[in-house]
Amino acid sequence: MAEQYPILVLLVLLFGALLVGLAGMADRRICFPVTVTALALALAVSLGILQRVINEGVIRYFVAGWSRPVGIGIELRIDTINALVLLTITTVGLLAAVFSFRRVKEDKTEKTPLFYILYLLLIMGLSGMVITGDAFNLYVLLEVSSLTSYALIAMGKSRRAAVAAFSYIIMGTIGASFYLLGVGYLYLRTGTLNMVEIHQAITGLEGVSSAIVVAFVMIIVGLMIKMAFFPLFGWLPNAYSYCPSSTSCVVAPLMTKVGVYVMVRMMLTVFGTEWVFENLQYSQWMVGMAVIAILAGSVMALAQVELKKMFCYIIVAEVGYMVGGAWLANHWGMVGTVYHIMSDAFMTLCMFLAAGIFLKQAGVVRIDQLDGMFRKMPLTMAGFVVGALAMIGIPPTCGFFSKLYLIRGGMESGHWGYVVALLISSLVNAVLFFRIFEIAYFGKKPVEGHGHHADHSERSVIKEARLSALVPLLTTAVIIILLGIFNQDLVDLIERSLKGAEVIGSAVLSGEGGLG
Amino acid sequence: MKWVGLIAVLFTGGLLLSAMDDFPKWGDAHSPANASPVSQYYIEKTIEDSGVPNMVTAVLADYRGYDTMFETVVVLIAGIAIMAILRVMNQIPGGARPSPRHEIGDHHDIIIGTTCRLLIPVLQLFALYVIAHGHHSPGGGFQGGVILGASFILTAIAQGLDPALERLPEKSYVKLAFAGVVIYSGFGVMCLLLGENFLDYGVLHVLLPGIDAAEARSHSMLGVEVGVAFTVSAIMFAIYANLASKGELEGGL
Amino acid sequence: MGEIFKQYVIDHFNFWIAVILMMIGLYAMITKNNLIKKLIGMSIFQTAIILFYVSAGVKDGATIPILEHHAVEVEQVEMLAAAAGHSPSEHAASGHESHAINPDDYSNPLPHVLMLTAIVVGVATLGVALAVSQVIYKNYGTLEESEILAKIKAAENDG
Amino acid sequence: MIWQFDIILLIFLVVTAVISLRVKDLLAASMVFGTYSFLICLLWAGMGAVDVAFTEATVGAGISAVILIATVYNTRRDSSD
Amino acid sequence: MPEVIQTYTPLWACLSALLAVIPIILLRKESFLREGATFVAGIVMLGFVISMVPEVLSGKVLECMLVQITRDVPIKFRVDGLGLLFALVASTLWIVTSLYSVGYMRGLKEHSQTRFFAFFAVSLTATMGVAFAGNLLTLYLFYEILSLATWPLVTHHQDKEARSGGRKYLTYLLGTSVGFALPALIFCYVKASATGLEFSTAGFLVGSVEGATALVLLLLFTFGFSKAGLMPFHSWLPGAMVAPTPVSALLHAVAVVKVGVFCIIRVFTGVFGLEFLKELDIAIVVSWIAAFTVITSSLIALTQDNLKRRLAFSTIGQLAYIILGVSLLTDRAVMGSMTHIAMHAAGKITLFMCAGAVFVATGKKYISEMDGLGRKMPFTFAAFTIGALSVIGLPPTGGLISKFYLVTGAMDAGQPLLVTVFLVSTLLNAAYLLPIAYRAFFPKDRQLASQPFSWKSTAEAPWACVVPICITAALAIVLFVKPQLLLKLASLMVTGTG
Repeated sequence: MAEQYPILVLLVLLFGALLVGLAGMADRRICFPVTVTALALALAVSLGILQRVINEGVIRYFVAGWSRPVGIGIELRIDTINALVLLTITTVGLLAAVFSFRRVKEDKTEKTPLFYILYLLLIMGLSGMVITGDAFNLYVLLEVSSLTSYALIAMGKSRRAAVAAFSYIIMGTIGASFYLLGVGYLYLRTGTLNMVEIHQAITGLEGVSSAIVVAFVMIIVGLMIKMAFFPLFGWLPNAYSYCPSSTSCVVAPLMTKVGVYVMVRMMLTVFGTEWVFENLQYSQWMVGMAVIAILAGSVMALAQVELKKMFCYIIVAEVGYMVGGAWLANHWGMVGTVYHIMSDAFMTLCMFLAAGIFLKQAGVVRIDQLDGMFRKMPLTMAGFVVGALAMIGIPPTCGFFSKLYLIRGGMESGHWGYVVALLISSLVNAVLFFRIFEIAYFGKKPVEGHGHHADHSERSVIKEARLSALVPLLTTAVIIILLGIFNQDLVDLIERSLKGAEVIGSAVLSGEGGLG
Repeated sequence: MKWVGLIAVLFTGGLLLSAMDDFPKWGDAHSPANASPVSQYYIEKTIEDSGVPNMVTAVLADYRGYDTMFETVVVLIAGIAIMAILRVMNQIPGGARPSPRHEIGDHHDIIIGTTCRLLIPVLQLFALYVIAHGHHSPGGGFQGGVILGASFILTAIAQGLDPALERLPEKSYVKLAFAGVVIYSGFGVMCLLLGENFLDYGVLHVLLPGIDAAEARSHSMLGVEVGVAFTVSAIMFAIYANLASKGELEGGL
Repeated sequence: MGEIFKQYVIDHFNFWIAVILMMIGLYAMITKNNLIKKLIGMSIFQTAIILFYVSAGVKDGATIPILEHHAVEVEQVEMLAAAAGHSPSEHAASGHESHAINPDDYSNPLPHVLMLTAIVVGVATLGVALAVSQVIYKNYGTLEESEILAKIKAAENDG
Repeated sequence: MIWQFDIILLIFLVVTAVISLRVKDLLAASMVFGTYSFLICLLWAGMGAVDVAFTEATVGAGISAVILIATVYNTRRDSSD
Repeated sequence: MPEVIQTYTPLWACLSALLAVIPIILLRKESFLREGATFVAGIVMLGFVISMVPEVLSGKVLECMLVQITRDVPIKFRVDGLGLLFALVASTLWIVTSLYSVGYMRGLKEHSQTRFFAFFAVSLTATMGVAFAGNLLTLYLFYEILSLATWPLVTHHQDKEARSGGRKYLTYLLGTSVGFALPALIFCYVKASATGLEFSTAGFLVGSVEGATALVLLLLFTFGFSKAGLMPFHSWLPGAMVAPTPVSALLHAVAVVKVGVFCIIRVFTGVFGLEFLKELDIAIVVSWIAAFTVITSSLIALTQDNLKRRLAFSTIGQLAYIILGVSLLTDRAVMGSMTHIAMHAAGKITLFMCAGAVFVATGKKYISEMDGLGRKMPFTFAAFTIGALSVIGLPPTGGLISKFYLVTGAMDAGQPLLVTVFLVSTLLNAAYLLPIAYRAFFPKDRQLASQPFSWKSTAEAPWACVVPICITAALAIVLFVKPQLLLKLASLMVTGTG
């Protein structure tokens, strides 16, 4: 069975969705267990995939058995980078699904099964995007995940959810179409859709083909819209803050990160880092834009009064981290980017889970409504604090190490502006989160003077979150710390793929120094 | 906004056109895309592999069947998404909703009603033909499914949404849509269970005595197309029904 | 000059039209005020991309990618012969050159397949977007972007 | 493929696209968009992409136009641009 | 290279405080048991620390690998003379402070005592972690944990003043550590990751940096560890005095600020290495910044009427002594710096606890209100006098010894101007500390002065407050009589066996 793992991840999720659709429509109670079971199975399988990749190297799975000549069928291709991202996706999916438990219980709506169907298909789409080795298949799965996320966002109760979803649809479609167009240019010039084959064809071409360059630009711009890179991020804050909590918990951590992953995949596997960094001298520009993205995201985050909006702008800044890291054109930048994809997914998940809990338990939308939260819900705040510390970059959380590697990459390649931007953004995050801590710690009406016996009294109506919300939050917090502590193992795994001679074969990323 | 848009569009267009000199001549049979081993393989080996003359169908349902499965899923998602966004679920607990029943043809033009009554069976028959004959002529699950869905939409337009929904109620079309994807992925899973890769139909010949792998592929493609047609027809109708009635599934246009 | 014009435009005029349509669609998507207009623009944009792909698969003098009947028969005769006498692998090895099917005679089927998917994706997106715009109309009573934004602003100032 | 026919089609294509975006009546815009879809489907049929043309004829000219009209019917017919 | 012993003792010393958090939270309803847990943990911790003394004295180094967190740089503990010296100071004073805080907190019926004790224990864990940190990364890790864990302590009162004090506290500490120390750390990581960033007498940066880069790096570190209160990043310290006095005492006389200077000493001795710094000839910049801080803060201290604020500025000055000492790079000056950590700790904690005791007993905060209080609280003010002598550096207190080393070290360095700085500031110290003690015993007010002293009219703070004060005052004297252990530990670091 082990050789079927790649397809099993998707099938488990697909059949979960189908089961919810066929049986869950009749009895809403089975939706949640089916969803969680499917996601847990997917998580188990993706663990199995990681295990196999570690033991055997790159997994190539030819759907329908069409393996020769490469490219007539569709290939699923998994190296350690996708295996890790896949694991991240399924884990985040499972945790956010557990968080959505109360949706079934409390929202007495007929739409619960629809929500879970879309949810499972979203995770399936994202997983499929990550493991596929075919450029067009990636587009189809991109649309699977986009359509589901449009719907999930539009399901929000807020009046503005629909408007946000509409602009997301427009921007998302432009992004996906640009990607499709880029793939079209690639296909026209290389005659294949298989990523590895495209790479071989590109390296076989003499000189720099302008069609390939245009293809690259279109694909990257399309992905930038999808990942909300700086000038193209306008759709993100509204879309992620007006959707239901259970949606934002899965969409916010995953969508942008998968976008970044696809960009990395394009740079590594499809175009090849040598081609990207040596033939195209875009590195300076892209890092410069990333610097602007980081600073702009941070500054705009400072200006927000709404919790979720603030997190959204932090995401914009974090995307800047990752894009900048990938374009540093050296080993540590790329390692940092891939590592940050994982750590940022969990940090964002932590933030949005906490925001969801605050909203549910206390109706908190704005930051200043968080007063006294440490006393009212200590466990939630504990989880939130861990996530916030990771965002700031305090060791031993994963946020520290991703910054460490990214800054190392920046220093080695001499992009000092990027280094400074990262540090400024860390400081801004520190300001942002300590503002929240302060409000949550002190409360609006401070306890004046000494001798106040408030230890066990004063339990207001706001209570600690339920178990179904706390468990994912605290698990996420633990994962954030574990990712930090075991970062070396992760980096080893990432490096294994970066050094994989088969596709990259480049001195650029193999760790023997950058391009200088 | 207009100027920003214009500049962005002109920039994009200029970028796209800038690569024209690098393109193979239009209609060049030896361009990289057309002369690639992949596309030549499709043209040369389709018959050998599955005996299906329509290469598009073969590529769609067999070589790149994985894409097509997700395409079906996309259609399913569209339907589910529209229901999730738009559907107004105002069921009165414990009782059937009081719906103003329309008589068939009620306040609709008699000429249209009659024409449709004549046209719809033909349309549906043609849809089935398109689905079934996709191996040999243009057509297949998508086209047939859309035509089938269109026949229901025609019913709804000609006679009102309620009569159409009586023929194909919401519960049924949702089930139908899911059944389509189940059929498609079910073929894939059967291949898995028989020990081959997902969607490797060739192995299914062990289930059907008296045929070889190529024929098994051909038949499986037909099965898969039927699944696609189920989903597509159901969802096309679902989209129309929801959009035409603002999600209330009553009244309609 | 004429040579360059030929090289850039005449040889690729389908691509030119595709790009022009794309620009029209994209411009409408970005600048139109009415949501339905944006969606029509989106559909035009998508069909233009499809046109681009389909153009990529065109071969001069080739026919539709459905094997002609005689070719099928030749093929089947060969296969029967193979089944009778030779092993399939032998057939594959020997029969390759003598194939009745010439790839140049048929359009490239792959872009067609890809674009079937793209059309379906397009209509799915359109459907979802239309549903969303109906919800917007229900909430705000208009489909003009500027009016919606004004109403949002007004609501924000009230609250 | 007859190139004159091709050119005429392509010109009409651009014209219908522009009209459907310029006309202020959304119902008319939807109808013209249906025409556009039909024209482009003819073009594809001419290029040998029969399956694509078939699909576009059913989906683009059929379903897309119908659901656009359904939405226009349920919302407002006039637009500012 | 010194002999290395692998042992988990430093880990246990660290964990003994951390694990105490669990019983503290579980026993929150039983206040006696809760505080008992704190004591037990403190004694256990001290036991572990003392158990390491003989081996370190014999010139060995204890190491404890925790986790290989990045390829070259692990999280590890490494106990040498300096670390052990600091750990000894911190763990001894923790016990004393725990006792004191029981009296203080109960005396004032403070709220949220469980939280207080829990975070106190966490802070101690972090302090131990800093003391035993084997490399720069570990040091930074525990440094940050300490900043965060002390924030709830600083803002304990949760009122407006605490809010602004706490905000200032975190802004300065986190701002500088993320803004300065982190880039410096990463720069080291980039330049010298092969060395594992491990502290060694030679310094792991040897040969990796030069010229202006080295100076920038040194300054980034010096200002980055702003717990040391070097100007211009000092103003969090007076601000943080809003904390309950035990916090001020332990954390702002002992743990937090001393962690700051400890880190800077580590940077000088372990990261750059004294020899390498001499070669680079850049430390003099730091010397002058420190000298400026010494004089300025002493002058500011003179003007303060709030006792705790005056002590806070005094602390800033004394911390700058330590930095000044180490930046002189001569053996005796560095030894003086290290011993001054302990000497100043003993003296200053006495002073702070006295201030707290006065507040508990009389509610007075301002020096101008303390006329004649010595008659009411003789033990407290006797201890205050001893503490003041120690901070000034007069016999019979330990302060003399470290100051002696510092001054002679400055002479060795051939910096007569800096010697003058030491001497002038000593005078200033005397000027702002001694009058307090003097007026407490000999008030200006005739009426107060003419009252005969009687034991019956004394009104000391609760015994749990007074006893620790006496202990620390005694400690200051003991350190004068028997400074050998500290000197030995400090000399291990400068003679190259550490």
